[in-house]
Amino acid sequence: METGIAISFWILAAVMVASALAVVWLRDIFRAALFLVLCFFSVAGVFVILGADFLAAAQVLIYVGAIAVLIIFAIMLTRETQRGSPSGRFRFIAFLVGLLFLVTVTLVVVSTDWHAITEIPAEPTTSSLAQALFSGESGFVLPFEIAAVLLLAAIIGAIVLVRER
Amino acid sequence: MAVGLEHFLILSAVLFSIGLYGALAKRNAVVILMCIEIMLNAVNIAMVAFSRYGHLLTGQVFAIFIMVVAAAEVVVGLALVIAIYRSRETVDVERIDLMKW
Amino acid sequence: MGVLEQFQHWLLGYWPSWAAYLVPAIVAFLVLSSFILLVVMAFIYIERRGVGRFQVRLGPNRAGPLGILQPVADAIKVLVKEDIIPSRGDRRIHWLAPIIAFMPALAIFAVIPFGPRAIFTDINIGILYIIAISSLGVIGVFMAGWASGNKYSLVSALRTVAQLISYEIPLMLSIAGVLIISGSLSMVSIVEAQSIPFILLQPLGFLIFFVAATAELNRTPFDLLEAESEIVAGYHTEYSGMKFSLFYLAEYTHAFAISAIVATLFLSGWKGPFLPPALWLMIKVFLVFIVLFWARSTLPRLRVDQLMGFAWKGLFPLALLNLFITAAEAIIWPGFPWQLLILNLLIAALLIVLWSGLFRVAGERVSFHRYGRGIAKGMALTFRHLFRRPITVQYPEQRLTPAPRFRGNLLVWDEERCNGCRACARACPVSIIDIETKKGDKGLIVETLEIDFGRCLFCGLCVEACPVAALFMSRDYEQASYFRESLVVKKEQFIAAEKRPSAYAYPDLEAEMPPQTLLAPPKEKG
Amino acid sequence: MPEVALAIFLLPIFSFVVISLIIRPFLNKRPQLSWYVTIASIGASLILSLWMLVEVIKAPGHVLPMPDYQWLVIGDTSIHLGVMADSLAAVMLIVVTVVSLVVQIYSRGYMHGDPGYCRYFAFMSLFTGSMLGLVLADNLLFLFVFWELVGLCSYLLIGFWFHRPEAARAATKAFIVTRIGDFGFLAAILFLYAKTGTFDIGELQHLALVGAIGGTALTWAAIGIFSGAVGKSAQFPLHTWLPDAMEGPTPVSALIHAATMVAAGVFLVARLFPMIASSYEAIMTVAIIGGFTAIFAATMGMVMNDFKRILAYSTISQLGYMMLGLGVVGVGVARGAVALEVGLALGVAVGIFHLFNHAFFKALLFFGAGSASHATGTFDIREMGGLRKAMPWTFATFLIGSLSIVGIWPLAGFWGKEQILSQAWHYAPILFYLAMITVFMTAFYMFRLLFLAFGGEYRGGAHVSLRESPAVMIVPMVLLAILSVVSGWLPISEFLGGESHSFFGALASPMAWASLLLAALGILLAYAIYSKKWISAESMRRRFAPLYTIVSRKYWFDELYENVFVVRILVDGIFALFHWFDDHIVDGMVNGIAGGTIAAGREIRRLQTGQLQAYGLAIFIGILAIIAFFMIFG
Amino acid sequence: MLKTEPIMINFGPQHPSTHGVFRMRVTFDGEVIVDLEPIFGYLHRGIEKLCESKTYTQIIPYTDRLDYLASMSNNFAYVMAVEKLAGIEIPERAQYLRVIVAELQRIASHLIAVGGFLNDLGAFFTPFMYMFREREKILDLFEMVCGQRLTYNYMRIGGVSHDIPPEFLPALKRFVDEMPGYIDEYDQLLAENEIVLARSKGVGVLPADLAINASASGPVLRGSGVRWDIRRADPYSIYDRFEFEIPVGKMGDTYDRYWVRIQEMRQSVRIVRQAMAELPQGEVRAKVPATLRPPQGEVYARIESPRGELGFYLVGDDSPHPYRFKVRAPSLINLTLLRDLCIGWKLADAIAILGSIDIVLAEVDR
Repeated sequence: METGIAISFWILAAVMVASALAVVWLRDIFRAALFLVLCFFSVAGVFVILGADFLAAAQVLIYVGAIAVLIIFAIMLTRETQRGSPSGRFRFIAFLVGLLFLVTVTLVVVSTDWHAITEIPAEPTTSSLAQALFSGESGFVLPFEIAAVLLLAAIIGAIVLVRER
Repeated sequence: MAVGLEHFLILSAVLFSIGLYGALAKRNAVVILMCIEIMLNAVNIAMVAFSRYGHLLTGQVFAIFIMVVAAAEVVVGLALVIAIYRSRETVDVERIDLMKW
Repeated sequence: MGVLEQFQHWLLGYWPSWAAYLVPAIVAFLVLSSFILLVVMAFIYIERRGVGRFQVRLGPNRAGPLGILQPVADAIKVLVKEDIIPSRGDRRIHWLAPIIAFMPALAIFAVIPFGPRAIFTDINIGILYIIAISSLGVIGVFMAGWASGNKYSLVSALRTVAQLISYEIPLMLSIAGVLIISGSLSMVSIVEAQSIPFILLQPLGFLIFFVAATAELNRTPFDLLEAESEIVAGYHTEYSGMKFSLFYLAEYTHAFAISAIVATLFLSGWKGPFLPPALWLMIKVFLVFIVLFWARSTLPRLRVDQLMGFAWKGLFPLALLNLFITAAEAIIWPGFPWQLLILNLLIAALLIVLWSGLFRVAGERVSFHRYGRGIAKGMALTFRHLFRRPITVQYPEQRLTPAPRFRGNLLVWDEERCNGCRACARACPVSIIDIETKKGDKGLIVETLEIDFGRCLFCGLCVEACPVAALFMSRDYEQASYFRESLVVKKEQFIAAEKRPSAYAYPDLEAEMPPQTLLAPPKEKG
Repeated sequence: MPEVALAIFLLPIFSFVVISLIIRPFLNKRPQLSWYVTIASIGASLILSLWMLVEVIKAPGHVLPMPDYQWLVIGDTSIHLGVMADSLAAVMLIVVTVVSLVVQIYSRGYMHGDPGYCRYFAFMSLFTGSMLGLVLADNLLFLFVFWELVGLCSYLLIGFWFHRPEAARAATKAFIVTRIGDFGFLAAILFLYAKTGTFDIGELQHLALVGAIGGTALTWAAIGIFSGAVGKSAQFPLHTWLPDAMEGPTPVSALIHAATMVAAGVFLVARLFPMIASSYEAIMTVAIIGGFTAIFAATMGMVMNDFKRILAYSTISQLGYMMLGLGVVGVGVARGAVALEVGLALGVAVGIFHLFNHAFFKALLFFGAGSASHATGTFDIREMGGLRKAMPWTFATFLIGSLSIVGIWPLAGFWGKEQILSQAWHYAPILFYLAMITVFMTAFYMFRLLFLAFGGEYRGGAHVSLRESPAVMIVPMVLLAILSVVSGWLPISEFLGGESHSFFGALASPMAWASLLLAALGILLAYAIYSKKWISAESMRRRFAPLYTIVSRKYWFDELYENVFVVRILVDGIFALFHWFDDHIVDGMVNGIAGGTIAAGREIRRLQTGQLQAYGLAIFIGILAIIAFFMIFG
Repeated sequence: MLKTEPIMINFGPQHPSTHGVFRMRVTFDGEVIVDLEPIFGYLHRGIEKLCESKTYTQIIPYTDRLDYLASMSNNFAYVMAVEKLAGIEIPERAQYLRVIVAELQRIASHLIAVGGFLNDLGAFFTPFMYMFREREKILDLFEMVCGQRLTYNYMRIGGVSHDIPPEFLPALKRFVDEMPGYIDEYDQLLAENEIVLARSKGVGVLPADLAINASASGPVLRGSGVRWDIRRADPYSIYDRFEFEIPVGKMGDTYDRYWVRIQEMRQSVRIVRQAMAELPQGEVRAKVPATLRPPQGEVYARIESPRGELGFYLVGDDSPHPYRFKVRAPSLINLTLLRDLCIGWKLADAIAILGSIDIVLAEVDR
């Protein structure tokens, strides 16, 4: 079981990083969007490895089903006349900042010991997640409601913005 | 060798920095939004990794809320991009710079 | 614990762990996919025959006994066809699109329980997995629309995606209703929870799911995709050959998947009195599919904006209401006793009446104001037609005898009687008859007679004009040839032709002519 | 008895109220009513004063005990006001009421037909009321109120014909100059109140004598009070307003600028004499200023050509004499040459006695001037002449007045002046010599005026018909003439506590002879120059040209005050400074701040490039910096 | 602002949903039709010029090919015109036969029109197939009578070419008895079908005044509520003997036109039933000289064809060939309304409206 997880982790990680780079590197936006979908899929795969199956399904449903579609819609609606997505003036500085950020974070990660518990949590997460979300006192009911209101506001905002007068 | 918490954190860091580079370097607004999505996903991975290696479900709950916020953010972001495209016929971020002195 | 897991555990003992998991999985996958393909073939055949029968016609019966091999014939035809790749489009995405479109339909079967333990993998987020995967099809449609590079397929791809997305929401909400009752996401537990099939407990939920599912499949009232009257053939205009067949296959596999889901969610899956569970499932699946193409053959197509309006203003609110009602019932009667059945039916009827009252179509409130009775009557009529004898005949084998006076397409010339008077030539409106005569001993002898049947109107005026009844219309109607010249019939051919004159212009001949085969022969009594 | 005292000064004020609130607005068609009301009220006051005089004479020590009433209670301090009915007050009452009554009678003729008739008599009665109040007040604050009221009335009456710009300007000038003096007076009052906690004159005198108030403090208070007197009596530094005050109608000048108001200053010094005398420096300044003002004003009087201005300078000179009288006696007391009690009474007697006499003959002279201008239509003596024949009564009364002021023996002027001279001789010999020269000058300019106005031929425009003034003006002149002669003989000096002297004994002292000789010399010189013209005025003027120009330009004091003080120092100096300060410092600061922010804003906004990614970059660089910081410093 | 310029799409001659070779140049603004320009003429064969060189009898087959879905009424109108020009009286039996055949032809034509219209709404051929079944029965009858199923060439100047065979009447009787049942079936299938109503109710409304001004005729005119049927307004041949109503629509929208056609089928069955009952015996064809030479003059005869007022204008000049042969084609005139009806609607509606106007390109292009 261990080696299985390790192998699949490395594969998924490789795919994810490769697709992320593709999204950033490619000139043709539509292909970039497709690679983004691939990246979302590999993230869902990682969630499965981490035992968060409900989250994996939710990830596929929300990101691939909704957000990727939305992005593709946006690409279609704002059909770019000049080709694809050239990189702007801050290429080098941004690359530098990204690299620096990566180095610092890895340093931090490596240096602190996380005293992580390694054995695999067995039971499926759906019911326990629901418990966490909705149970009375310790639950996250209020944030849940606020998230709902946030979504409502976002939707109405978007409609008003995009509605043709 | 076995896959520890560090692996996931480093993976999410790599992903985050790629997204960061994209968001800061790219000129097309839609690609910027895509890169922001990648950054949010990176954070999600880290959250779920913490919940798995810390045996505490709050990580996943946070991941869900991050997803909600990400969705809302994309919706409004894209609405803005389309509205800008309609009025100024461009999504090149460098040419959308009216908010200056 | 599905059969597959048991097999894997058993195998663990012998092979290395990764092999023990991987090989059975692949084998099971192959078995499952081939089974699916077979069923899909059956679906295609049933649909074509069924629709034919609904339309009082025979339907394909040429290929193989009763036309069973028709889908195979189609497959072969499609495979043989040349596979066009549009130059302006994006080649790789064009190639990838059908696979992405086909993959989700196939992936759904991983969690469909064919029996209590006959399930590929019983993951506990079964139905959520299905919804997630089904929302993938959208990406495939986008890729197809985009990659084919032509304006119309892009616009229709956008329209189809809009339709898929707006119907995905009522689909999910109606499933939520079922989940509240079953209490778990896993498909197997849903089926076990169905002591009373959920179609009875959740009538409104079932209705919404079914209508949304037909929209997902792009069929009947919502088949805006290949609406001939609109943008040609939608996003797969540029596809041909193998890629088009993949799309076609994807559509039917998705139909099979949806009917399987309907069966498991609402018709209590494999449960049935005595037949083996898998058979029960397949029976229910076929039943659902029949209803699908039954609707397809009766209902006309909704316009794009009505379609969208129906989704957002019709199904979505109803699904929400259904969810609230089920939630309320879950709190008040946690055990879901069977009496709920009546209550739910009542509520469903009430809701449909109320909600359809809101609908208004240009002018007075017409559609649905009589809560869909019109559609039901239409469906009943087509159903009745199932039991009527098809009026089409197997042409080459069965031939219809034309009427005695039938004006066939070649003339019958009686050389003896003809006196070369050229009356027929004069009478012909398009003057295609040219006769040369030379003086013979007792009158004119027809030397050459050429009639250009390429331009003949078969009006029969020449026959009427012939004073000596030397010219007859013939009774056969199969004269066809590849070259125009061959249509010019010379004298010798007339003489040589096998004469089957018709009784046109000669009423007296009608008696001995064979009677006309009438579609509706007069009743014997008079 | 207290009601009588109050009534004396309330009656004229009541008449003012009646005139201004009832007659002026409603009965303006019959203005004479206001004259009758004024005459009635002042007449009543005169009778009551006389009755009070009799009471005071009978009262032991010439002081009537008077109750005081509570006026103001502010917090824990309460201010009581009452009336001092002593000999000094009684004498002053008599002077004021008599002269005022005579002036009102004279004014009826003078002001006949003037549109502001009621307004004139209202102000006159208000003035008389407040003058009487001033005299009777026993409380410094109460006195100061009447002091200001009197100043106000002088302003209103000088500027009576306010449509004439010179009158308006003269009124304001008078008001401001007296104000400067009053400022010192008020400061002194408050200073004294701060020191002693009371305003009552009696208590203050007692404390001053006992020495409760510190030496220098007392000196400063005394000088403050004296400055009020200098302002009001037009002494040396603040004298410029009186000659210009002649713009007002002549009866006003007669009453206010001859007899009463200007005398208020001398009365004040007399009233507070014990306190002032107890400080040597203060009394010395009084004496010096008095002596100097006398000779100073006299020199200017010699060169004036305007009838009333000559009389104005003569008034200043005579007031200088009174101050001198008070001053020298005070010096004697301060030096201890005289016993305290006797000295104090003597000083008051000397000063007030001359004031008493001066009031009558100066009013008379002004009446003469009034009737002369009434006839000739002008005040310029060079255009007069030969009025002797046309206006015999006016000439006669004027001659008596002149003789009296010059100090010829039996007349009133001689007695007062002689006492002052003898005291001056005793205590301040230098001032005595100045005084003697002033006697000569007084005689010279009075008779110059007499010969120029009444002697020789009429030099005015031909068309004016010279006629004697009407009876209503002549009768008061005759009355005053009589008083000018008789007032000297009254035992006022003894009544006030001074030395008594016999009628003929005075001639015995060589002092008297010297002054008489000098007076005769002055008259002879004037006779020579202006009547007989033996010496031509022109040649005299040429010979003493520089001296003449200095004096005729009134020592440039007016220019000094207007140009130097007002314009150069105040306007260009201090105010300019303020102006500069306001412009540059205060505004500077405000504008400076605004300008600074705008400049800063222009620079900083360059940071906002409008590029979203630039901002993103900045944020992340910041985050990296923070992380690095924590990494390094743990 | 980003101005979205309207796209112009060509619904070319070979588009599946246009009835024959007819092209529409449609300009869209988004979904809504802004302008529509019908282009026809692809099927122009110059029949009118051609017939000027033909004898009057030879012209009859050409009239079959004018409106090939209602050839009988074409013949009927032409033959009436010639008889009127030549002043020929035709026997009673021929009159009745002509009426029976014309009304059957009307039913057949309406069946095709309604079937096509529903197919355009996307009903996937099922109603189309049912209606074709009924049409086959009528074609069998015509085959019985004149030997052809489409181009009948049945009528002759002075009457009809043949008398009806003996088995014609029983078959006709069965058809006439069953037909109302089938029409009820169509109503059950379609009249209240919500989706049909949604697609056709209130779509492409043709106001009555516009219809009259555009001189529309037939079901298109009656759909807008104008009660104008030549059989009743200007009764030709023996139509005045039968009594039948003229169905009229209320709103003048696509649905009303469909409803009018269905009701007309019922009325035609009534007429055929009455004609069958009164069918007299006797001659079917008057004596007419072989080469007819109608006198000089002009004539205009019109009948109520399934698509509207079909008129023939003939100018005779004593010669066997007509000097001028002009056809007043109702489809062409109804087609001119297409543009006004479609503007403001969507593409799918335009197809439905075209179906409801029911044009036959052969008649339009001639």
